[in-house]
Amino acid sequence: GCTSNEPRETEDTATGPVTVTENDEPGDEVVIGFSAPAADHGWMGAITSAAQAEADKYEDVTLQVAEGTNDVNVQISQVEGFINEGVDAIVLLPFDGAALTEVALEAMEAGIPVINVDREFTSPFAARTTVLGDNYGMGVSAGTYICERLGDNPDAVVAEIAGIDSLPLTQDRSDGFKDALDDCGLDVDARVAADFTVEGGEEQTANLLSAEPQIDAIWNHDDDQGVGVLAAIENAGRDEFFMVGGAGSINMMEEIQSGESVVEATVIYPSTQAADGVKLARLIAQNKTVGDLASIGVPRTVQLHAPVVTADNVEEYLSVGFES
Amino acid sequence: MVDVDPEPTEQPAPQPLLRMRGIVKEFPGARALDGVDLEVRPGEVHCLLGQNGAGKSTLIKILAGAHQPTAGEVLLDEAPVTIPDPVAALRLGIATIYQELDVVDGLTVAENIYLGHELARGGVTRRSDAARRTREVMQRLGHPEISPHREVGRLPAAGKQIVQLARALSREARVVVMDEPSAVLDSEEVGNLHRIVRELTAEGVAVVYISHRLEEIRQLGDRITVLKDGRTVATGLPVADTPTKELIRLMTGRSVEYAFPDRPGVPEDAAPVLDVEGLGLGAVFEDVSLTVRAGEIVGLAGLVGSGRSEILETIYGARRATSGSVRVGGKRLRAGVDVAVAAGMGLCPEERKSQGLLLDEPVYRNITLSTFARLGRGGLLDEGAERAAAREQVEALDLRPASVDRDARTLSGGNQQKALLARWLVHGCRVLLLDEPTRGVDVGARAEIYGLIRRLADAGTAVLVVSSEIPEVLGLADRVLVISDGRAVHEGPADEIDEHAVLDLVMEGSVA
Amino acid sequence: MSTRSALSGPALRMGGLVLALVLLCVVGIATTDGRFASIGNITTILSLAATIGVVSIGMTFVITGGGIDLSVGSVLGLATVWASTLSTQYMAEDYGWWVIVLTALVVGLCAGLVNGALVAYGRVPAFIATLAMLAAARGLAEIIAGRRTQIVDVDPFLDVFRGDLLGLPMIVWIFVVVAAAGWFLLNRTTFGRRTIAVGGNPEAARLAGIKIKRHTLYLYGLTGLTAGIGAVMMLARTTAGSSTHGTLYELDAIAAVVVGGTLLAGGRGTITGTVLGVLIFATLTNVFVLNNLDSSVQAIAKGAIIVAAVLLQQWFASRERATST
Amino acid sequence: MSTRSALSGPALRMGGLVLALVLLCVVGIATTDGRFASIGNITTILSLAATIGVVSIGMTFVITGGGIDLSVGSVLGLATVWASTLSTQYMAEDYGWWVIVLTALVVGLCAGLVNGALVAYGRVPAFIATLAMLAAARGLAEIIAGRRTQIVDVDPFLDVFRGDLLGLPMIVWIFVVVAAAGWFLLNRTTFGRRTIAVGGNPEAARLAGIKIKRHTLYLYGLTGLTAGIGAVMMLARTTAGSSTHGTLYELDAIAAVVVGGTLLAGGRGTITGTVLGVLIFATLTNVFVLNNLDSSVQAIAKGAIIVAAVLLQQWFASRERATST
Ligand SMILES: Nc1ncnc2c1ncn2[C@@H]1O[C@H](COP(=O)(O)OP(=O)(O)OP(=O)(O)O)[C@@H](O)[C@H]1O
Ligand SMILES: Nc1ncnc2c1ncn2[C@@H]1O[C@H](COP(=O)(O)OP(=O)(O)OP(=O)(O)O)[C@@H](O)[C@H]1O
Ligand SMILES: [Mg+2]
Ligand SMILES: [Mg+2]
Repeated sequence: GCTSNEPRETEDTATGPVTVTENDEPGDEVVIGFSAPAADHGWMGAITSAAQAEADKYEDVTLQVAEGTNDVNVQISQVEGFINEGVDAIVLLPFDGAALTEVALEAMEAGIPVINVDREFTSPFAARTTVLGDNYGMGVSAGTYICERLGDNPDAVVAEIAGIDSLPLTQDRSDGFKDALDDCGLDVDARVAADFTVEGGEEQTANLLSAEPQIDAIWNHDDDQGVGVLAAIENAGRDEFFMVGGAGSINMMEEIQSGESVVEATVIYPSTQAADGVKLARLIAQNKTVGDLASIGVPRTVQLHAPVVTADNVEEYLSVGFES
Repeated sequence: MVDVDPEPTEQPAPQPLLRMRGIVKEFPGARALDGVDLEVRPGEVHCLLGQNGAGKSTLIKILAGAHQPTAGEVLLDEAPVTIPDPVAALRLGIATIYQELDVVDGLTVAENIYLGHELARGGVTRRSDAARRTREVMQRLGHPEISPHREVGRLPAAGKQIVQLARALSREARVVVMDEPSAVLDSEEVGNLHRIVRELTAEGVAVVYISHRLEEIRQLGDRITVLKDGRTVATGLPVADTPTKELIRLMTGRSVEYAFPDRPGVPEDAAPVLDVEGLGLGAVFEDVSLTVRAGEIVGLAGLVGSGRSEILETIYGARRATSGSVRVGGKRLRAGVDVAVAAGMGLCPEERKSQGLLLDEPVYRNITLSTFARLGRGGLLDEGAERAAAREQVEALDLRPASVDRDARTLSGGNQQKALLARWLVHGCRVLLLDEPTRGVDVGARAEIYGLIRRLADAGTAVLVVSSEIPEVLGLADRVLVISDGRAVHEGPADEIDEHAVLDLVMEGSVA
Repeated sequence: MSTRSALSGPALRMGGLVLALVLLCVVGIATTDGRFASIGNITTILSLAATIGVVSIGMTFVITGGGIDLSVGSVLGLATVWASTLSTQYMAEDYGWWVIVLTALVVGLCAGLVNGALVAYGRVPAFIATLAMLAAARGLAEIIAGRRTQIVDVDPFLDVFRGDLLGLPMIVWIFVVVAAAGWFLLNRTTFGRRTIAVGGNPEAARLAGIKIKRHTLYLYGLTGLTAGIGAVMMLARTTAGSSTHGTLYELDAIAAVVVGGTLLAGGRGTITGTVLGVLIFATLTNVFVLNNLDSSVQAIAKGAIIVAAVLLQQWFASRERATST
Repeated sequence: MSTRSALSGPALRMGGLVLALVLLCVVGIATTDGRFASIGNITTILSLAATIGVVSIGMTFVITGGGIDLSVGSVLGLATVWASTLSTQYMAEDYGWWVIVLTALVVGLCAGLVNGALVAYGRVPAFIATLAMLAAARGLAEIIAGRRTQIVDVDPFLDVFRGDLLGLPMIVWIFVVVAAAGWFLLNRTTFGRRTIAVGGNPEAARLAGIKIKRHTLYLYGLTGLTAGIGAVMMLARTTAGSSTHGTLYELDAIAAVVVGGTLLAGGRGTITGTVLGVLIFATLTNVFVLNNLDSSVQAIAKGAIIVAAVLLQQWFASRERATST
C-alpha cells in the first residue's frame, strides 16, 4: 500500500485557502530577509517553499532567502547580513531560538522588525511578532488521542519515535506526549530517535519492532521520517498496532484516508508558519493592520492550531498537508 | 687534542671507551644477533664488516637505543649502562647516522640538524644561531652551497646524507656511529667524509664505521670487527695486518673473486636498442644523447647531483622530458612509465625504500610487482607462480633470509636492494636502467650482481648503469658517459679512461 | 615459522573483532530475554547492516588504495532521487524494474568517476574532491527532488527487491554477494593487488609500471558504483527516494572499514574485517534499542565500545607479535 | 636559486589562495552593488570566520602532526554546555566571568587529552578514537543540558566577549590572537618544529630523541583547547550553550586546513593557509547570501568552487616547480 507521488496541479494549495482582503493591495516596496534551518527534510523544505510562494504572490515583496543552515553561527551571520543591508523586516525560523535571540535583539534595536517563527526566542523584546507552532501541544494531542483509544488498558505498550533528540523542540513534544499519557495511566515503553529522515525512520523502527514483539500504539513525531517508519513496519509485516503521525504530510493523510493503513491519525504542525511570518512581516513593514481583528496592529503572538487529523476530518485538511 | 688521556699513545691496549658484550637480539621470526662482542677505543675508527643481513645495523641500533637487546650488556668507560631510548644514547654521547635516510622532508636543513636538541630559549627557536652554526658545519663538511634554510625534501639523496652527518656532528658526541655513510656519496664526497672522520678521531672521538667498500676500510680504519650471521667471527683485527682476502673469507666463509667480469665486447653490428636523442629536463640536464646496443653496458659517471638519476628517470618516462626523444628498438616512446615498461624497459630506482618497495608486503609480491599481472591469467592472480618465480631469484641472488613470505621491511638494506634487482630479473627486460645497483650490497653479493649484469647483457639486454663509485662504472661498463652539471662531457670506451681522468673531466665540466 | 605468522596474523587480528562481536551478542542475549536471539531480530540486524555494508565494501577499496571518499552518502542519496523520479518510474513501468536499478548504478558510477578524475588527474586531495562532491551531490539531489520524498510505486521493482530468498531478505543477499565479490576482487585478482600497491607506495607502483592514475580512477568509480547499489537497496527498503538518504554514511562506512583493520593510510585492506566492522555497528545499535537505551546514553556507550573494540584488537595484535617470536 | 625557491615556494602557494579570495571578493563587489564591501559586512564575515577559524588553527597542528581530530565540533558543543550550566553561571556571578572561560577551556583540554592518550598510548587510530569522542561528547552534552539550550546570563562575561575593541568584535580579536600565536608556535618554537617532524617522519623524530607519544598527546590537547576557546566564542556569539553547537565543524575545519595547503598526511602545515582557507569559506557563504542564491544551488556552487580553488593552487604549485627547476 504505497501512496503515489503524482504531482498536484495546484502548487499553492499548500498555503491554504486564500482570503483576499484589502491588505493584499500593493503597498510600499519591502525587502524581507528570510533565514531558516537547512531544508534537510520535507517539512522544513515546505516551510521555505511556502514562504517563497507567499512572497511571490506580492509584487511589493522581495524575499531574500539565506542558505538554510543548521549552524547557528552561520545563521547569526545571515541575520547580521540582513541588518547590514537594512532590510525592512526579517522572518527568522532559528535553528535554536535561544542562540539567535541576541542577534534578533540587535536587529530590533536597529529598527528592523523580526518575525520569529516556530522556535521561540528567549527574550520577548527580540521579536515584534512570534508565530508559533505548538510542540508541547502536539505531544499532548498525540498522547490524548492514544489515551482515548487505549485508555481502558493500562498495560498497553506505547512506543515513541522521536526526531532529533538534541533539539529542544523534540524534548517539548516528548514532554507533552508523556504528560498526556500520564493522565490516563499509560507510559512510553520504548522510544527511539530517528533523525527526521526517511532512512533514520526505517532503521530505528526496524530495531524498535524487533525490540517490542507486541505494540499497541506508536507515535511518530514526524511524517517525513514516517515514510521510512511505514516501510519498516511493512518490512516486518506488523499491523497489530495503530500509529499516530506528526506534522501532517499529504502522504500520511492519504494513508489515513485509505483506511487500510496502521496510520490512524496525524497531528498537524503547520508548514505554513513561515508563510504566515512573511505575510505578517509585510504588514508590519507597510504599517498595516491585520484584518478581521478589532484591535489595531499585528498581534504579538500567533499560536497556530495543532489539530488531530483522523479519517473523520481528513478531507478537510488534505489541502494544507505538505508534500514530504 | 681534547684527549686528556695521560697514557702514551703507543700503549698496547688503552682502556676501551665502549664495549658491547654478548648482545642477542630476537625479532619476531628471526634471531638477528646471537652473541656479539664489540670493543671500541677512544680516537679510533673501528670498522664493522659483514655480509648483508649479518646484523650490523641491528647492533648499532641497539647502541643507539632504537632497539632493545634481548640479552647482553653495553659498557661505557667500563661501567654498564642501559639505553632505553635514543635520548639516552645521545645523552651518553653516542650519536648515530642511520643507514636509512632518516630526515624530515618538511623541515629545513638547519631544523633537521638540530631536531630534538633545538637551539632554543624557552621553547622559542633561535633561528639565526642555528643558521649560523649550520653554515659552519656545512662549511666544515665541504658544502657551503647547501643553505640552512633549504627544505630537506628538495635535496637529493646525497644532500640528505650530508644533513645526517651534520646532525651527528652537531651532537658533540664521544662515539659517532656511521652506518654506510658513503653509500650514496661519490668519490669526492667520500674524500670529504674521510677528512671529517679523521678530524673527529684526532679529537679523541671514537668512530664506528660500517661500509661494504673494502678499499675505504683500508684507507680509513684502525681496527675491524667482523660479523657473520649475527655472531662475531673476529674482533679487533688491526687493519694494516689483515689482507682483504682474509676479510672476505671471514665475512662470507669462502673466498670470493672480487673482480669485474670479463668484457666480451659488443659485436660491431649489434642493433641499437635504446636510443636517446637530445633529451632535456628543464634546467636539470640538457641535450643528452646516447645509444645502448644489445649486449652493451653503458655507464654514467659523475658527481652526486650532476643529474644522472634524473636522466635515467626521464628516459624511463617517470619525468616528463622538456625536449628530445627516447626510442626503444627504433620505436619512439610516448611519455609514461607504463609505456616504457611495456616497451621492455626496467628501472631499479635510487632510493629503494621510498621508490622501490612495498615495505609491508611480502618479499615475493615486491619481486613480482611488475609481473604479477603477466604471471596470472585473465585478471586473476597466480600466487603459486609468483612465489616460484621469486624463490628462484632469491636463491640466485643469495638473498637472506631466503624466505619469500616475510615482509620487505624486515630485510636488511642490502637484501632489499637485491629484491629490487630480482623484480626486473623476473620481468626480463630489453633495456635495464640501474641507479646505484650495488648501493649497500656486500662484497660477495656485489660480485654476483656484477656477474649477473654481465650475463644479462650477454643475453642481449641493453644496460645503462649509474654509480657513484667510478671504479665500478669503469670496471663494469663497456662504454662510459661522464656527466657534469647536467651535460655529457665525455663519451668513450670504458677501458680507455681511468678514475683520475673522469674526475678531471668532471671538475673541468663544473668549472666551465 | 614465517608461514605460521603469516597465517595466524590476520586470523588473530580478525579474532579480536570476532570476539568483540560475540561479546556484543552475549550482552544482547543476556539483557533482552530472548528478543535478541530470535530469527526475526537477526534478520533485522542483517537488513540494517546490508546497505551500509555494501557501501563499506567500496570504501574498503578506495581506502586500501590510499584514498578516501566522503561523498558516498550523498551520492547514494542522489542516486535514490534520480532513480525514483517520475520519469524514471514511468520508464520502469514500461520497460521493467531494471531501469531503476540501472539509473542508480549509472549515477553512482558517474559520480565516482568524477571524484576519481579530480583526484587522479586533477591532483585534488581526495578529502577535498569528495567533500566537494558531498556538497554538490546533495544540492543536486535536492533540486531534482524539489525537497520532496519520492515514493517508489513500481511494483515489479518492489517485488524483486523487497522479497525474500531462502528466508533472507533480498538486500541481505545483495550484501553477501557484494562482499564475496569484493573479497575475491581484493585478494585474488590483479586489480586487488594493484590497489594494495597503489595504496602502499604509489611511487614504487608507478615505477613498476602500474598506471596509478587510471587505477585510482577505477577505485573511485568502484566506490561510486557501490553507492549506486546501496541506493537500490535503500529504495527497496524505504520505498522512497530522498536527498537525505545516506546522510553521514561516509563516517559510518569509514568507521566500519577502519575498525575492521584496513589501514586508513592505505596499503592494507581486509574485506572480512569490514564485514565484521559493519556487523558490530549494526548489532550495537540493535542491542541499544532492545534495551531501550536513551539516545544520549547510546552515543556515549557507542564511543566507549568502539574504543574498547579497537583496544581489544590491539591486544590481540600484540599477542600475535608475542607468539610469533 | 635555492633561496629563491625557498622564498617563492610557499609565497606562490599562498598566492593561489589569495587569488581565490580576491576573485571571490571581486565577485562579491561586482554582484551586490556596494553591500559586500561595507564595513559592516566585512565585520560579519570576520565574525563568522572567527569561531571555526580558532578550531581550524588547532586542527592545523594535529593534522600537521600526522593525526586528525573529528571530535572538535562535539567537544566544542560539550564545552559550551558545561560552561553554561546553572552551577557554572552561579559561580561566575560570584567569582567572575573567568569561571565560564576556565570551564570551557578545561573541558576542551581534557577531552583533547583523552583523545591524545587513546591515540598515542592506546594506539587507537586517530580517526576511530576521535570519532568515538565525537559520539561520546555529544551524548554527554545532551545529558548535561537535558536537551535544552542553556542561556548565559552572566553580564560581565557578555560584556567582555560580546564587546568591541577598536571597532572589531572581541571574538575577531580572539581569532587574530590565536592565529598569531599558532603561527608563532608552529614556525618559531621547538614544539612547532617537532610537530612537523612527528607528522613527516615519526621514525626519524623518534631517533632524534623526540618523545613522539608525549608530543602526540600534547597535540590533541592543544586541539581540544582550541575547541574550548571556540566554545567561549560560541557562547559569546549565541549567548547560549547547546549540545548542537559545533555540529559538523570537524568537516569545515578539516576542509579549511586542507584547502589552505596543509598536508592531510602530516609533515607540512601552514597557519597562513588555514586562515585564508577559513576566510574563503566564510566569504563564500556571505557572497551566496548577498546574491540570494537558492540553497541547493549554493551547495553545488560550493562544491565547484572548492575544487576550482584547489585546482588554481595546483596550477600555481606547478608554476612554482617550473620556475624553481
Ligand atoms: N624489524 C625486523 N624484524 C625482523 N627481522 C629483522 C628486523 N630488522 C632486521 N631484521 C633481520 O635481522 C637481520 C640483520 O639485519 P641488519 O639490518 O642488522 O643487517 P645488516 O648487517 O645491517 O645488513 P646490510 O649490510 O644489508 O645493511 C636480517 O636478517 C634482517 O632480516
Ligand atoms: N626534488 C628536487 N627539487 C629540486 N631540485 C632537485 C630535486 N631533486 C634533485 N634536484 C637537483 O637536481 C640535480 C640532480 O640531482 P640527482 O639526484 O639526479 O643527481 P645524481 O647525479 O643522480 O646524484 P646521486 O648520485 O645522488 O643520485 C641536483 O642539482 C639536485 O639538487
Ligand atoms: Mg645495515
Ligand atoms: Mg642519483
